[in-house]
Amino acid sequence: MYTEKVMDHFTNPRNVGEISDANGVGEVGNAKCGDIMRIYLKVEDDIIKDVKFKTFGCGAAIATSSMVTELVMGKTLDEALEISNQAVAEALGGLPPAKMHCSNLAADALHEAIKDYIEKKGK
Amino acid sequence: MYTEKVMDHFTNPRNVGEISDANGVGEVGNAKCGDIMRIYLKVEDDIIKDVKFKTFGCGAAIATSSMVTELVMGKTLDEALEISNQAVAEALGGLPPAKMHCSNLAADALHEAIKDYIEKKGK
Amino acid sequence: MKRIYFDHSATTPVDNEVAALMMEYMTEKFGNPSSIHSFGREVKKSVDEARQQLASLLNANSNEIFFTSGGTEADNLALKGLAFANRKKGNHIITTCIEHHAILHTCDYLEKNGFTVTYLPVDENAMVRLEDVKKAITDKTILISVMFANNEVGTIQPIKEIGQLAREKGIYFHTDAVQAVGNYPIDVKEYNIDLLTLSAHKFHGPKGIGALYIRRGVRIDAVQHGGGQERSLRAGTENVPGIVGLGKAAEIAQQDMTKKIARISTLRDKLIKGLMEKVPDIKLNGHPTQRMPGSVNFSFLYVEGESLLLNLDLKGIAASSGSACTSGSLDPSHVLLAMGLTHEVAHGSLRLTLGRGNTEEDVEYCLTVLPEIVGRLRSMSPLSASSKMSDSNPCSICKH
Amino acid sequence: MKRIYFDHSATTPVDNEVAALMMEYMTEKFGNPSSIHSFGREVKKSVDEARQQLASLLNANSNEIFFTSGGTEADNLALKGLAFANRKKGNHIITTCIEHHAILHTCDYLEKNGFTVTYLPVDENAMVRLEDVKKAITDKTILISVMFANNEVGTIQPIKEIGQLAREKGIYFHTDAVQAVGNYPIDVKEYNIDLLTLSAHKFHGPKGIGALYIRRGVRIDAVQHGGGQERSLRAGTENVPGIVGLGKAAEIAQQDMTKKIARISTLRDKLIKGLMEKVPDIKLNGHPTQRMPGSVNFSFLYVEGESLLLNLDLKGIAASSGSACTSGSLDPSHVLLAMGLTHEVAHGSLRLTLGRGNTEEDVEYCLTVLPEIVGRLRSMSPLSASSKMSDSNPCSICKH
Ligand SMILES: Cc1ncc(COP(=O)(O)O)c(C=O)c1O
Ligand SMILES: Cc1ncc(COP(=O)(O)O)c(C=O)c1O
Repeated sequence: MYTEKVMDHFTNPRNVGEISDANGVGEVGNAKCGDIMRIYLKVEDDIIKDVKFKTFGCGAAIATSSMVTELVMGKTLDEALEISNQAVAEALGGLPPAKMHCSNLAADALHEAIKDYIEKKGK
Repeated sequence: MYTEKVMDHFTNPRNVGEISDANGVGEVGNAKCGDIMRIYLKVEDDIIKDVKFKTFGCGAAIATSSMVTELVMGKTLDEALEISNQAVAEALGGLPPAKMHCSNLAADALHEAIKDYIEKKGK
Repeated sequence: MKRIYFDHSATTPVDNEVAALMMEYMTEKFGNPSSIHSFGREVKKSVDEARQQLASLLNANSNEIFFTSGGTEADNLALKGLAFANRKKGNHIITTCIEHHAILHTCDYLEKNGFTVTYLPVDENAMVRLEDVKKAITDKTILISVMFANNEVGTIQPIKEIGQLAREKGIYFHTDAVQAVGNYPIDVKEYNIDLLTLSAHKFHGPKGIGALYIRRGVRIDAVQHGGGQERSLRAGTENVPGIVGLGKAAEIAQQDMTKKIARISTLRDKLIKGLMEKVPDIKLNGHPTQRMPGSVNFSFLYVEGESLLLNLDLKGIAASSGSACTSGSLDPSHVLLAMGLTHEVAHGSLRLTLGRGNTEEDVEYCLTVLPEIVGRLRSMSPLSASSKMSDSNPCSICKH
Repeated sequence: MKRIYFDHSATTPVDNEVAALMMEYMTEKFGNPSSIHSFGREVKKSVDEARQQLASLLNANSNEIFFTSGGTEADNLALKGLAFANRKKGNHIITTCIEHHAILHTCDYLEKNGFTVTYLPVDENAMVRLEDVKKAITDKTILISVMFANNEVGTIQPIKEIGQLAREKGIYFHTDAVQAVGNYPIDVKEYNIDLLTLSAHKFHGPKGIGALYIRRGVRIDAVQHGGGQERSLRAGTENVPGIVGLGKAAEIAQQDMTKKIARISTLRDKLIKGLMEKVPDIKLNGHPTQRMPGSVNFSFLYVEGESLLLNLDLKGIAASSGSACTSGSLDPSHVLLAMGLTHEVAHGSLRLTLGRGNTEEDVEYCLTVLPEIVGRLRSMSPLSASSKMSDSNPCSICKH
């Protein structure tokens, strides 16, 4: 069902947890699908210095959350904004078709977190 | 499917053949069912001295033909007329339900043969 | 690695004795029972014997048993066959919100073909209320279909009482007893059952074979057309190995059933008690006492079922879940929603169904690994006792 | 006693390799392919492999294969599924007088539900005429269903030509290839086939499993409702042992098929020639050359089929007959009547169908005992060359 990479990220998820002094937090997902993803960012000089996640969801939701944190760690915000859900799925070697629309929202959560950071900064 | 008695009469039919100087011959059956039975009688003093049959038909048709000849050999015509298809089936230990209406006509053929004898005699 | 099978509601291993018998009917006694030669006659006899074995399990007569390709086909045959045969008497059917899709989707089909279907709600234990059945009856009602035991939460319905009510009102009563037959005692006469669905693979018989019990005198239309097999009610060359396998499985099921039920119930209760003690924030789904001997179903708040399932699988335990992710659909289990669970809680459900082969050690092993898994998943979850866990959740089926 | 099986059109023994594989999927790899744990995943993979093995036998794609419980179910699904899905396009179906009852009785059902069916006649060799197909087409025609090879007399129809005609006219084409698949080469693409029915037990696979090939792009309605199995076209827990057995049987059938056909055809021709030489007043039924490799069917004038059959059975030879007595019906084989045989001649028919396990010795033994049996039965028959053998015989099906 899942690729080896998905199972690796599912069983050993990277960057799980919260950042107490996060300056950007994003959450997406809905209860219908059974997936809720929250991303915490610590941004300094437009660079993602730290990122963590908390996810309620299936194997794909956890693996995509983990993967997206690995992909953006140390990246600039512009680079991070270019990462799509599709790209996350590809980095995992693909997801089952049924999981593509619903449990593959980690990039959206990341974008929400960046938006949150930008909004907070603007104030 | 068939009782042992049916199989016995089917594999070793009694009184197969024709009687060249028969004084009563009866035939019943129809092609739809695939059964045609012909009974030959040699009657003397209202007693069945000899009886033979020829049958085109299934196992039940052959066995009932054989059985009816055994049942009437040496009987008076009145006694013979009392033998029904049902009685023949019973003498064989029963027949499968599907065979009761169609392949169990040997007594009818016998009665036709007796009728033929009586008609011929009457002339 | 240790492999523990806790998914007996999904399917069960075929009993060795059953499988050995089936082998014989594949390679040696391979005739077609419609053939009149010796190869055919020998298997026809065996088919008749299997019919008798199964009838005996249900306290039915062997001429009331009709073999089908499984539970789904038997459900289709029961509902469509009875509905179309009684079209002139009425067009109303009563069933429940928590039936298997084999019933619900057949009802969809019947609704598109001139019938009206009432889907009864259930209480928080997934129990149908006799009162609701009574109220739903109209003078157009021809059939009531209520499952014997639910496949997700194990709740056993008041079949005898519903059957009696139906009998009094002159309405036919069908029960989908796929989960119960072979695992729980059933007496079709005592329970006033007119039609009953069963499936062999749920009680250590083979997949691809089931049966419909039809009480003598109840007339239904055939659904699958062709040769005159099964007294013209179900055409198609008989699946002889499947049929003799089903017969043998029925015979084995009947042996010491009470003992087997007692043993499995003890394991079930140990697992339930252990989990309640070791894991906070969990909710037992299904009736506390009126439940199938092997059935355990919990909602683990704040976590999602599929990830529970996968983690258990990595530890060698096979289980099942009512989460949408498991089924590939958008909504979680219609059964859990009908019981009033929120989507989030329903998504966190885990079904562990015990069977004949399970041991105390299996239960203990599960009690070691499962709490740890739940803890780990909760530590990654954004949800907790303090976060809001609510959504509106009308039963997606009852919206009909 | 010697036992010779000459009834391969009725059913065949399961190949030992196939049966051994099935055993494994009953007791060890017993999971439900819908389950996401390891027990489920391992069998899902095997089901996919079996689909590929079967697709390869037909030159189809594996996603064009839908497993059913047998040939009868696949015939029902093909005809009903296609008819109801295309109701808006038209309501006319064309088939033949010599189809299996799985097709004919499904057509009866469709006629009662708003469809019109034309039953094509056949010539004296049981061959459908392309001209007749052409003439039967109307602007309401949505489906043509013609069997690949007849189960009673073995005649192989001009499937490729009918398929091409249907394709040109934009009409769907189904063929019931239950007798042919696994025993005769079929290429669904070359033959322009849209839907094809097959059944495992006719080519050394298990009973209770079959499949419908549906060309990609052809849409049909489901007939059996329930879970989402077989991409929602055929609900019900997959018969995994049956499916892997069917896959394996397909793989084995494909190996050296040409050689096997040549060997069996040689035995068949030896039997035909031997009987013609040894028994007077017999008539070969079916096409002299366009016939299935193992198919022998004779009418023995003046005798009845069941009594031939029983006598052969007593000598250890299993055969079959088109006589009414064999089937428990009133009329003899509708196929033989459609070919123009009189009732009496049809009643005297005997079918001997050869298969993989038969040998020269089997044929020789049959050539020793059968002439003797015919002679003995003829000596008891009131019919003979001099007696009239005639009755009117319109095809009882074409009277529709
Ligand atoms: C309650 C219930 N009904 C019907 C079915 C369908 O039975 P089968 O899988 O034999 O088609 C199942 C199992 O899948 C079930 O649990
Ligand atoms: C031509 C034909 N079609 C359909 C069937 C029905 O197949 P099954 O016995 O698998 O239901 C058969 C065999 O019985 C057959 O010979």
